[in-house]
Amino acid sequence: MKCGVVLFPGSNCDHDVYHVLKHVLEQDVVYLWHEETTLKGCDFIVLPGGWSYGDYLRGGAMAALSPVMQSVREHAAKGGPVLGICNGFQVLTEARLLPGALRRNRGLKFECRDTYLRVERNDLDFTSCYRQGQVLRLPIAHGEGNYEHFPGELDRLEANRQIVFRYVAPSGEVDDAWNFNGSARAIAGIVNEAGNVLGLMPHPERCAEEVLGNMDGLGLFQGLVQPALRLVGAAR
Amino acid sequence: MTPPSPVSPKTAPPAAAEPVVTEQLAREHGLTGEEFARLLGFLGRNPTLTELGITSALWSEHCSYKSSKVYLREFPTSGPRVLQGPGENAGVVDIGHGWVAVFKMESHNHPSFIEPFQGAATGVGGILRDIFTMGARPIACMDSLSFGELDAPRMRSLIDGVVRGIGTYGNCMGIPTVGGETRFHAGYNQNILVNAFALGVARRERIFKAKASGPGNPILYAGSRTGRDGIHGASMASESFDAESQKKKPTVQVGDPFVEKILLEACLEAMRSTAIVAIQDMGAAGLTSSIFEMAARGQIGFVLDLDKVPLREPGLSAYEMMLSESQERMVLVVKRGREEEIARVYRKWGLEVATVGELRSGSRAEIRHRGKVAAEMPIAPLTDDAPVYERPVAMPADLARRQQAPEVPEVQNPTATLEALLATPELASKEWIWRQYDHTVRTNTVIGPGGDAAVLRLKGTPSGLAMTSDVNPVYCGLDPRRGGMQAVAEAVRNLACVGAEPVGVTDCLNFGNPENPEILWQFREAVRGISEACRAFEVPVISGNVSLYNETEGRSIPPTPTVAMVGVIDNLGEMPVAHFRKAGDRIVLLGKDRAEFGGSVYLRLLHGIEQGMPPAVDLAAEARLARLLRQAIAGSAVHTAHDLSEGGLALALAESCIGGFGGGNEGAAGLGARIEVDLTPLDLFSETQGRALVAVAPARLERLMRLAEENGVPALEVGEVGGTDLVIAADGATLSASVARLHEIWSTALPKALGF
Amino acid sequence: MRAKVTVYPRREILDPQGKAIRTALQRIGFAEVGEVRAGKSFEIDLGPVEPQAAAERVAAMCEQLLANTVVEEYAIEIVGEAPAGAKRSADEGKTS
Amino acid sequence: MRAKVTVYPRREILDPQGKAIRTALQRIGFAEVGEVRAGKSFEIDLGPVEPQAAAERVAAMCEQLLANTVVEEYAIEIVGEAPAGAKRSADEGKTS
Ligand SMILES: Nc1ncnc2c1ncn2[C@@H]1O[C@H](COP(=O)(O)OP(=O)(O)O)[C@@H](O)[C@H]1O
Ligand SMILES: [Mg+2]
Repeated sequence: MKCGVVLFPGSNCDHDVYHVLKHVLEQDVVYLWHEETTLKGCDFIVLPGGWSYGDYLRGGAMAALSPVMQSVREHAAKGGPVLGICNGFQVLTEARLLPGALRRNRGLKFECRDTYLRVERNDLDFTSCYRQGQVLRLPIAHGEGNYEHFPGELDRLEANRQIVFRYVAPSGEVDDAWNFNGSARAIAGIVNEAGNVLGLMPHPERCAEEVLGNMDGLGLFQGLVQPALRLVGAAR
Repeated sequence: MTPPSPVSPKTAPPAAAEPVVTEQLAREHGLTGEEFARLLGFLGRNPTLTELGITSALWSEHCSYKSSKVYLREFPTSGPRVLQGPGENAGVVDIGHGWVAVFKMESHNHPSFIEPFQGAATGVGGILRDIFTMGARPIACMDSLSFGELDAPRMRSLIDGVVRGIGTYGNCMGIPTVGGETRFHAGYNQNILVNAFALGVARRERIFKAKASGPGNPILYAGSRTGRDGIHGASMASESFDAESQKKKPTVQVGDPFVEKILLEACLEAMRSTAIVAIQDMGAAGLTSSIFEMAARGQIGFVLDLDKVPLREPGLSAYEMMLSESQERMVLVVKRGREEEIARVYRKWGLEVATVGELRSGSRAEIRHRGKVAAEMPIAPLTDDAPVYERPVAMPADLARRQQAPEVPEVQNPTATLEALLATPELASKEWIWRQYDHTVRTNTVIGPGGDAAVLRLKGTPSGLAMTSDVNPVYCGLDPRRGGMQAVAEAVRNLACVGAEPVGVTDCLNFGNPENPEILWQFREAVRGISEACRAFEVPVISGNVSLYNETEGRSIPPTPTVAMVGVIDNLGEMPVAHFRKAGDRIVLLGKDRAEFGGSVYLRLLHGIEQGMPPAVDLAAEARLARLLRQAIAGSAVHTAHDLSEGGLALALAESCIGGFGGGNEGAAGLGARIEVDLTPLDLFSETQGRALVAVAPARLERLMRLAEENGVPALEVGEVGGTDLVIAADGATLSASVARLHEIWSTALPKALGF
Repeated sequence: MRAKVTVYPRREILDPQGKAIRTALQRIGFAEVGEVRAGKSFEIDLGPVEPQAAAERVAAMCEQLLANTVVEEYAIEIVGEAPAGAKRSADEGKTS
Repeated sequence: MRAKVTVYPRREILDPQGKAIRTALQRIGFAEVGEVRAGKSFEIDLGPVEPQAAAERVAAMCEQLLANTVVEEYAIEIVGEAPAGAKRSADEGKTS
């Protein structure tokens, strides 16, 4: 599968995602410069983390307006898979490809730490290598990851099963003490209604290799690029 | 550009509206009478204001090292792995597999005290530029922070600002901050220290230098525009003649990490071409130091046309442009005719680039502005032949008294004593700080903050890099030589605890006023201690930085020679951690206690006594311990390794129990230990050096003991990992506490004390 | 013309920063402080342009970039050329 | 009384945010945009108090907490009780 990693000035997790796709999963990967107007025939688009354009106004606000995002929009409209990680998630919300907004962490401080995520649904390609309800350990590193939306809209997300990952305690229970950025409904990651655009704040690419002591993030990429590995009998 | 016709120095006219330079004005610029005479001497005329500014910058302690040079020569700076020692933007060592590590540490103390957020941020920005200037991609930062007492004026906001500044800059750049140190001591109430370390990696053959060469080669300027940032002399000197300038306060340098990030990418991309002859970042004293130093290294002259320099606001004088410390700027020397090839790269990244001058044969600098010659000077007398002083030194008058062995109060209740120590900001968890630093970006972090040394894997190789930063200013204050040795020894120990072999040292020597003989004595002794230890461990000093005049109202900081050491792990096997991992593991204490309390945290934090000789440093024994640890870990026989430092055995055991608390791992509920030692309750807090704790599976115990014997390291099995309590049975009293409680005290103490 | 824009979190949305500042102000002795809203402000030079047209352009800037209308609301004020000199003291401030 | 406070970087000091926003606005077609300054704004409820006294209190808040006067300057406006209703459109905005 041909993968494209979008590169905005200020992206800084681009190499990390590229490394996992290229050297861990041995996929065909290219970088897509923010001024590109095509996706070079990529099937799978990743918006990596970082501080695109400095993120001076709001995370992702300026990147959402860059030329390449027009192509990403069209790709998504055609049902092509798009994954936004951290700043990439912010870009997707600012571009209105995903609902809601990511605001400053509850504690108003940057938080770098491991979090525990519960897989709320594994009937998406993205999560097809995880078990329903499986608890993953994924690191976060952000200052603006506090997911916000209006109560009514949050209810809609629940109803549409658009909430894919929630921050939980290691036991798997939702627990405010483990929701470090204060996200509404402990939301760590959501998907669009069509199910092909996923955004999450934690960093799967940072825990996809044995040497780093944690492989929990690898499945998220495998689900897309290695369909053979999808769990059989997953509730789909 | 076409070089303007040379003018003879005699006829160099002072730019309009500039004051005539007098000895008085020179003194306000920090030049002594002799230094001013020296300037007049080689100039053969009165300097222009710009020339005075340039001279004051290049002859400043910061640029010239005039008080410290003679002592720094004592450092061992060479070795089989060293590709570049001190003298370039950063040092370079070979780390195998065709890779080199490029690293350096630098201080940003004064700016951080004025404006903590920007001061610390631009400190990180500066050290990162030093690294990528060499052609290396930065992959890790560390920060060594020295703060005053929390209740000292402004201290809490200083701490908050510094930590946010370091975090914001590194996080935005996407470079993990993987380690550091934080201390609190009244000696820093009016002079905090912010020392930033950065490390980059590059292919062996892709290293760039800042040595200008090739007459006629153009000089390029790339990055942010020049503003009136950080020009202190400027406003001072201007007021006398410029009504406008009354308003111009010396302005704080503001960092733009986003620009630095694209500058980093643009530089690394430009460096793939063969058009770059030399490249240098603009740090302290901006254009002046960068261009003069490049020219001096290449023993070549240059002409600079300031009208070509991109400005942020109109109307900067030549003086201001030459001294501006605007951030995120680079100077390049490019092969003639290939400017565009390089410029195109910077423009692609959205950066400004301009040709601002060119190299010229000869040895003189000519700086033109608005059609006039603002400066025309020989380069060597300002750089290589700058003044060097051998100032008087004197052992502090009160030293003998302070070194007298103090009365050491007995420990009544070891549990209470341990809990009291864990509750001090000094020894409590620094998590509140390093949580604000992205320490996992770039996906190399195998061990991040919280252990003895940070460990990064080296992508594409089986190897890893380890790094640590250490110094104990209290020890240094009581005996700077021993303190210097101890800093190096602890660094070696911290690296050994992750199985790493030291390959190089960078240092940041923070001291008071060198014109005070007692301070300079401290400096000399500390440097000798570091040199002696580095020789013993065969670790070269490959870069460093000196920060003097850390003094307020005659009160100097404690001598603080920060030592940052980098090590290599040939094969990243199963890594040990500093905390207990498995119930049933056998705990072995390596090294022997000698009941040493001089400068200990027990005396200082619990009894207000800062007296006595600091613990002795047996370099040979330390070397044996380090070798043993490396051998044991290489055989991946070790689950836990943690060295003993401040607070001695009790603290080390507590840290090893607490470390695994929380999360989903086995230690989640707190993994305790049962210990039995033939020590008094007081001895549990002795800070004898050369010791470490190791925990291994029972089956591996015998091998460990045999290795210890072979290496001549005293080893004693002292207990077993397990349970939810830490229980230490000592002579006459037992220390006993639940890990949960210890963790609660240790992890909440700092945020509580800060009130955040 | 110049535009002064302020952007605030919409009232239905939590404003943790405003809450934090209120607490901090009260802790350092400003007990009278009630609700605090924390937002952003921008001053934008627009060159020569009619006030009405200017307001429309700036509204577009807000919709497209300056504000995230999902969670933020904005207010625009168009002012004349008078350069907004540094205002340091309360008194001067009031006159603005 | 309520206070409206705006805090901006001092003019001679680099304003990376303003610079970035200006570039972004121009890139998305607002070519007319000149200098942009980016700052913070606060709305503070003060309860019943004399305007003059209010202004002095708020100036103190700025000096102590809201602004970092080493790098920032602030301006204060004291307004009456009228609740600042949500302002979404440019026109309403202008009337504020
Ligand atoms: N300012 C800081 N930045 C990052 N990490 C820090 C900082 N201060 C302390 N730490 C981390 O806390 C741990 C304990 O620090 P320290 O007590 O100095 O270790 P040691 O005594 O082994 O040298 C270290 O692993 C260090 O990485
Ligand atoms: Mg240690």
